[in-house]
Amino acid sequence: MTATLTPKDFATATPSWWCPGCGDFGVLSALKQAMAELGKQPKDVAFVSGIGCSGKISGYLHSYAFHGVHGRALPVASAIKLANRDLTVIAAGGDGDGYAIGAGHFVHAVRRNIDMTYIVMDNQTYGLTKGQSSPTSATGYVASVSPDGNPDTPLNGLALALAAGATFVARGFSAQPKQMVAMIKAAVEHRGFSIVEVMSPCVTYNKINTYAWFKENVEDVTAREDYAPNDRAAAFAALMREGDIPLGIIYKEDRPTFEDRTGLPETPIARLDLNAARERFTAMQAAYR
Amino acid sequence: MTATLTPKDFATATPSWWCPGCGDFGVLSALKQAMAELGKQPKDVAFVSGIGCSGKISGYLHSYAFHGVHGRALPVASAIKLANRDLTVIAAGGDGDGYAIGAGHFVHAVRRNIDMTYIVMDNQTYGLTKGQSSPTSATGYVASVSPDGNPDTPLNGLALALAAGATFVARGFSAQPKQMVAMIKAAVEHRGFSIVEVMSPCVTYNKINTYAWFKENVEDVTAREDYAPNDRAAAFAALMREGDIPLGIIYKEDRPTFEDRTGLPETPIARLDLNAARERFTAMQAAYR
Amino acid sequence: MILNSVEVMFGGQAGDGSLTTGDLIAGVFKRMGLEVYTYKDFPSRIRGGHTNYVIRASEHQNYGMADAVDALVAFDLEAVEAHIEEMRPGGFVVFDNTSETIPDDLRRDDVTWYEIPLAKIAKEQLGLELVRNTISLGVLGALIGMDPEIIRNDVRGVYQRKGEKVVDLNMRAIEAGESYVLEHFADRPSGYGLVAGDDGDRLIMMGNDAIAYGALVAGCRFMAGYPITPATDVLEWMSKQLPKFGGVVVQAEDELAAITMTLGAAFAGVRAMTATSGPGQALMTEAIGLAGVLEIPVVVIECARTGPSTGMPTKTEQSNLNHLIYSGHGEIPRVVLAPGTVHESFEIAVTAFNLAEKYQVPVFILTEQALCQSKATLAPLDVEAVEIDRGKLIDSGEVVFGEYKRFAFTEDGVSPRVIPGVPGGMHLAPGSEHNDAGVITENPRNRARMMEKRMGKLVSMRDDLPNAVLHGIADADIAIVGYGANRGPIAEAVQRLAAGGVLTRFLQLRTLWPFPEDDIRAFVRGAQHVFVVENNYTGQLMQLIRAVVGPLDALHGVRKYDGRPFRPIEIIDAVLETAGLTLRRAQGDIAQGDAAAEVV
Amino acid sequence: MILNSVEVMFGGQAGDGSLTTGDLIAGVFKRMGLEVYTYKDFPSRIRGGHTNYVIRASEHQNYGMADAVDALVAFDLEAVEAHIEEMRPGGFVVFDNTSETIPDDLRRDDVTWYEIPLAKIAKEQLGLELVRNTISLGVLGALIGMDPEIIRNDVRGVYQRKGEKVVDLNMRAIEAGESYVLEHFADRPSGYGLVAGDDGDRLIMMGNDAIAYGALVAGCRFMAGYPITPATDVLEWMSKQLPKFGGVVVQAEDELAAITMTLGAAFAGVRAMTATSGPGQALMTEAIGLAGVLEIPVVVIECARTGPSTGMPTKTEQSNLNHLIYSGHGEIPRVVLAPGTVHESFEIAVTAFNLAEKYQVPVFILTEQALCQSKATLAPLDVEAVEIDRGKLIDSGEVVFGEYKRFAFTEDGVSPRVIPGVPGGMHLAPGSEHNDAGVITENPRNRARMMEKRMGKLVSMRDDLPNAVLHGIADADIAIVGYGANRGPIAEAVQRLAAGGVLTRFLQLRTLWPFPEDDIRAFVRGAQHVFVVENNYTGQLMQLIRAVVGPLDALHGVRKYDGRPFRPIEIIDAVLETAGLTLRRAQGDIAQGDAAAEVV
Ligand SMILES: Cc1ncc(C[n+]2csc(CCOP(=O)(O)OP(=O)(O)O)c2C)c(N)n1
Ligand SMILES: Cc1ncc(C[n+]2csc(CCOP(=O)(O)OP(=O)(O)O)c2C)c(N)n1
Ligand code: SF4
Ligand code: SF4
Ligand SMILES: [Mg+2]
Ligand SMILES: [Mg+2]
Repeated sequence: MTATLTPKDFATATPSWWCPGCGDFGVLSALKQAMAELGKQPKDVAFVSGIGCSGKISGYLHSYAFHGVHGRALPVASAIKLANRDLTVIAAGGDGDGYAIGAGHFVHAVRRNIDMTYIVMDNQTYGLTKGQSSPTSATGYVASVSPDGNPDTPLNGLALALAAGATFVARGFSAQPKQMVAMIKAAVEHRGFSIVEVMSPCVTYNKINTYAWFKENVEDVTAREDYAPNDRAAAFAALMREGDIPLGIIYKEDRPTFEDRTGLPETPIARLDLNAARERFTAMQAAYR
Repeated sequence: MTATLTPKDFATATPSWWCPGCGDFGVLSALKQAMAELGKQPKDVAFVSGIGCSGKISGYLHSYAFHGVHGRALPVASAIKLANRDLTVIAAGGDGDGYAIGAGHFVHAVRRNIDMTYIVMDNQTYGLTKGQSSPTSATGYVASVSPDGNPDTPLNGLALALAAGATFVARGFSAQPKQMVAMIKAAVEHRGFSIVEVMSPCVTYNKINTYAWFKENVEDVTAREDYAPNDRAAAFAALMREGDIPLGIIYKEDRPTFEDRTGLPETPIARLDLNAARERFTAMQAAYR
Repeated sequence: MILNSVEVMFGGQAGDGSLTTGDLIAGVFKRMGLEVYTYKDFPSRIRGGHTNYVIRASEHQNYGMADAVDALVAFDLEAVEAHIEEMRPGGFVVFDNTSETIPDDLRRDDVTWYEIPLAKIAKEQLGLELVRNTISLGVLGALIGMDPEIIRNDVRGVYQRKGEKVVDLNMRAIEAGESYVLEHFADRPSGYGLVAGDDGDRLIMMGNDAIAYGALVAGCRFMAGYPITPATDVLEWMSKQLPKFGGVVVQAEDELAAITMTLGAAFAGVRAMTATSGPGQALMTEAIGLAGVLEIPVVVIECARTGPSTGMPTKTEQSNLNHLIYSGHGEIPRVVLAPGTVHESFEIAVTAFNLAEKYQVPVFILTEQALCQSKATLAPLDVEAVEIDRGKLIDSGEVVFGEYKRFAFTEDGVSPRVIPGVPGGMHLAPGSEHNDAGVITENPRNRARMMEKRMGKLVSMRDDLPNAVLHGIADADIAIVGYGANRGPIAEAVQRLAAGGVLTRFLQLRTLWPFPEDDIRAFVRGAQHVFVVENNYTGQLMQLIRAVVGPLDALHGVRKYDGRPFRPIEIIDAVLETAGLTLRRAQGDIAQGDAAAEVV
Repeated sequence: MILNSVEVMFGGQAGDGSLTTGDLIAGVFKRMGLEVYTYKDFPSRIRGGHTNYVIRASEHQNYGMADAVDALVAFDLEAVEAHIEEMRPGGFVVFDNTSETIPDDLRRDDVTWYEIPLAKIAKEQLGLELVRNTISLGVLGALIGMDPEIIRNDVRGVYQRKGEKVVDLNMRAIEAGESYVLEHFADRPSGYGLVAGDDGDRLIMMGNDAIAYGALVAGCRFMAGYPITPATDVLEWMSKQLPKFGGVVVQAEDELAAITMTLGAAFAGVRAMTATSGPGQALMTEAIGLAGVLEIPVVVIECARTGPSTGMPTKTEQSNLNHLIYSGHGEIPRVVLAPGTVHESFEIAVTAFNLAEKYQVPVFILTEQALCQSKATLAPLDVEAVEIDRGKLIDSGEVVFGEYKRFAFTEDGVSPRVIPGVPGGMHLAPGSEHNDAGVITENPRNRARMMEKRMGKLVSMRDDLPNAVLHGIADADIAIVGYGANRGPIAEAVQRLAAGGVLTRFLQLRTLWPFPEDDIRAFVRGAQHVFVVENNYTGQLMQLIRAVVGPLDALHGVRKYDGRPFRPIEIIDAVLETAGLTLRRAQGDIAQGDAAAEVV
């Protein structure tokens, strides 16, 4: 266990179910790389995913993996962290899973600020159900359920996170592994709820937001030397600016976590001796006499 | 029907179930006043509310009122508008109803931008269930379910709306009726989804955010002459600024509605003759021959 | 006069303090050595609206209301209008006539009327209208003979933290009430009396508190919940206690989060639960299926209220048994347990956690407003006797990766369960169908086998399920089946029917799923009449019984769906009428409410 | 050789175009005058993973698969491995041996093997590997005698919009396939033949399309939905069509929104529906209760798949009948209808909307993957015969405010229903219990009466519910009950058992709730054996039947829960085995799959 880890240590025997060229491959390998570089042990990693092509990722990371129901990865992951704070807890899922059916949990997981990481694999479509519009699809995006074009305004998940009080907000692109690895590492090391949105092209259904298109449109904000990722309003402005898609660590702040504010003991709850304190229990009955 | 209307025309015979002094009384009378001044006919108003003390408001406005399940006022109201675009559709509910269980629908109703109005009656607590913390309760707020103080960071619903692409965002205070009436009128007249958040004190459970407290902390942004409600980033900054609670129309923008983008016909769907187009139906079978 | 058996109803407007006074009365009765049961009937609003609080005292615990109200303390006319018909002939009414008077048509002449300007006295003599509650306490005490010392001690206990002035004010209020009775009604005895006995070593507890306490003792250290009447008590109780024992409570954003958080915590190895009521339970449906297929032990408390939809949120009903048993797409093993008393609420909470972990299934505890928000006196709860059985849990040491299979096929269908952190146990837990190692597969043979493995647990668990309790005479011709809050009124009806010469037997189900088919078959055998008593419209329990014994003519449904619990007489009458029987002793004698009450 | 009866299975990897080719084959069979049924078995992924498409052609419509596969077109070894056992002795396999070879243990010698380097030919002769599908079409055509002209016309039809080059390429592909057979297998006949007949005036349609089309014709003008397999087809179909008829479709953020939007639109007076599958249905539970108490007519389509939880999302099952009937807290009147054929899918969609509005209740249409995603040939659908009955809807004129009561107590429990915009009809529609005017009240008498009013509708609607269909011999000793996709295989089993000398009767239920108790009682009467055929583990339909007729020894469950639909022989065998019978004619003769097939 002391030997230094490599991405291989996080590989599973299960062959992936993704289409050749799917952006999700990039996310997976960056994640393995980051875990290895952080020296995490598979046994200490709890990895929770949603439902979707992206959601299948939990089957490909050697860890304690939980592939739950659509849109609920965050509550599951949040509770795992509270139940055993010694674990490194990561949740991952698609733009539909996280921003459509999961939008409510997303907002609340953000403001709860539990020490965990959430990776949104954004392909701007519902891949697994064959390419309908998702909350991040462009207005006018033509899909089976929006033959006349998606009538809605795309949702900016990271801006939403900022509004909900996020303490770590970053965006990557699955064709830029180095940056992704660095970002995921920073996110995991961040004390609190960290969100990393990764632009992860769906090569089968999304013919608009392709790798080529992204290469055209992404811009690394951290490159701009005038950019300081500690101003919420500025970060919001950067995210809202029409046109290019900012990449990098867009906002970061230190704030007490849910664990801090509830005074959660250092001993993981999962390690408590349930038979202790019997006499204290009995004593409690006095209140009912 | 041509006679000018008064708030009385929107009164119901049902006595209110609110506690004496509840902020919700102010919201109700402002709403009646606004409807009357706008010359709406009760028969043409669909009023949908959530569950909570606030949710009871639908029983007190003479109209076609729908008192549904907790957290779903917006989808119900959105569909009513699409089903009959001739109606004036208003949804109302509490901070728990709208920002906790209803948070996902809130975000999506905002980005869908259907022509309707949503009034959030914010008392920073769950009134009807006897005063637990709500998404807008201050961190540290002591309540039955958070005896050691609310560990979460309060949610800024209006900032969330801005991030989700809101086209009309305003905030009022139930002790300032004039401004509320003006705001509700502007909201209803806005073409698109308009949200009006009203600070509506719970005199029974919330001993922190009282009328007195609000009088201390609210500030009318529209008063500042340097404030222009057409800059999303500036509006976000104003809402996020620590300290005072901005009141007034904080942001406004004209953008095509869901109805525009889907080319929804002028004839309300509810008025269609279902027996028309029989031969067109038969012709469709050719595609299956 | 009637000794040691009285049902007091406190009636007024919500939020006027009658609940506090009701609790005080209950406490005094207990300290006088009597058995107490309380029932709250309040509206779904915070202030105003008719509310009433029933406190029943008797020599034996009946776990339910009597046939009728003996003493109505009415703070307004609405209370009289709403409940005058529920009064027992010979009972009495204390009425605050400060601002209202009793119209003749309501003035029943078979009850004694004590009209007292409570509010007036409170304002004029004591300077605070609110204390009329305490005055009424003095009045009631004087009328039925509640121990003046005990009253004063308890009142002091309640108001102490508010300072001596408040305590003193309330002392004078009691005084005022007592003396008013002496001065004005010396010649008008109430006909009821209490003989102070020994309180002994007893508790008085609410059903919800007993469940929460049981959960804590059973090792529950995580709870996620979303407030909803009548389940919020559990969330509140746990919020206060869990942190003291190293655990945590999360107030979730909704029930979808509450149940999935509960799954997450349980997956990580913590005994976890959530508590909700109908509407919230409906939202948890999908996740319960996930718990079933992932074989995660979770305990879900259902505090049932009146549906459908928002219905009558503060009223009682037994209308979601079907939901707990049948909801969800696909089939999973699940357990539904229903306590019938406060004591059983504690025991079943403990059992629920053991069953959940031993068989790795979701376990529902089904209770209802008339039980979970009702208080009752009971013997102390035996914490030492509680045993925690975590089943095939592997939370330490290590397992061999590759050999270890989380969903291994076994004799009893239960697979060894590792938790995150255990070396070698890494695996995928997928809501999709999977093989023994957790790998997703759609292979038909594996699928069939996995279904058999999971569902087989319903059979292997049989011997560990709470048994059904037989009340009454085992071989009586008349049989009654019921569960939950109806345990009280049915058992009382059985007792009183016997006293009246009609023998019956009553099977109180405590495990509702897997359905105790054998018990039902055996119990029904040879019965001339089988009455299925339940608080719903469609007869959900009846339907389950019919599937086991067939649609026998002997099966009769006794149902109530107006949001109110049964009173024993309703069951007695249903039995007698259907069976075409009359009581050997006249109804009046035994309609007394407490079978054990002596009639002097 | 076997004429006009063949079951072709196309097996390869998901996303390799075999679905298109399968559809083409189905079309050609139809145009040759044969009856067609198709079944898709694909994995829950987009590209890769074994998938197969079954196309069955016969002279009579069987609405299901045969006992075995006659012709397996295998694009890879995995397809052979997975299905070789399902092959009928005497059948044949077309195998692409470009890169793989058949191991001996798989090489059954009772089937004919045609090994062809399809991919190689495609790449080398035509320069595009993908066209191996079309080549295989030519191969299959030549082997079983599909009309070359029809093949070419249909292929042209499909590829036309892609331009002449593509069309031409595919023409040459067909050519290549045909000539390969001529050159290499002239001496090896497949043993199957088709005689081109008259297509006549028929359609070929998928179950989901028939439901969507029925809904449109029935006047549905609003749909809200959230994508989920296998229900997405309905959402997609409506998205294309509704806007053309003045309606609108909303892709909701989740199912909670989809169902509450549907309620909103219906409240406003529009015929509205949503469609989902198990997981989404679970999330709709709470809102269905609201529809019940508010008496709002909504139609909810359930396209069932394999549970629990994510289960096997693309496979079939009948495991959420219980959920549709029993889920939710509190009790509401609801209707569950289940079509058994594509034609019935259309009819029942129409009926559902009429029932929903006439009785102001939620109506579920229960279908399942093996029916809703299967195509079948059928006679044209009679649109003119469709009648729209909106019941007591008041959508024009005006009502007198104060007199009009939205929830008025009536004979049949149905109250006149105004929609927003109608003068005088203003009222509150609350999910809380209310009086006839919609005012919230917790009065016990009103409550009981309201429950009786709402639930009473289940009785008043009886005569309007789709009847159960009797198949087979009315007075046969052996009875079979089933519904949905099992209608096909059961009816075929009945036919073939008769041909074999064993008489049976089959009751196909189309209304599952309110449960047709009388029909069941009458049907079961006098039967020696009653087989209840269903695709689930616990026997949900069986449980319902037991509650009506009791747990008779004569009741036998025939169940399958591996995600795959029944094949007729499974039912035939179950019947014969349990009844201890054998067929007068040897099994082989009639196991032929199409009772009407001639055996030359
Ligand atoms: C409750 C529920 N509703 C719907 C579905 C069907 N479904 C599966 S994945 C998915 C969305 C996938 O989109 P996304 O989350 O963006 O993941 P992607 O496939 O694009 O990676 C949907 C709607 C489901 N499984 N459960
Ligand atoms: C699904 C569901 N969960 C919980 C409840 C219980 N409940 C009723 S109102 C309410 C919250 C009320 O808070 P808010 O929306 O802020 O309204 P307020 O009473 O403060 O005006 C809750 C949790 C419910 N009715 N339905
Ligand atoms: S469909 Fe799109 S998202 Fe899904 S695996 Fe294929 S490429 Fe990836
Ligand atoms: S509890 Fe609070 S919110 Fe509810 S009615 Fe009373 S004052 Fe208003
Ligand atoms: Mg996506
Ligand atoms: Mg509130």
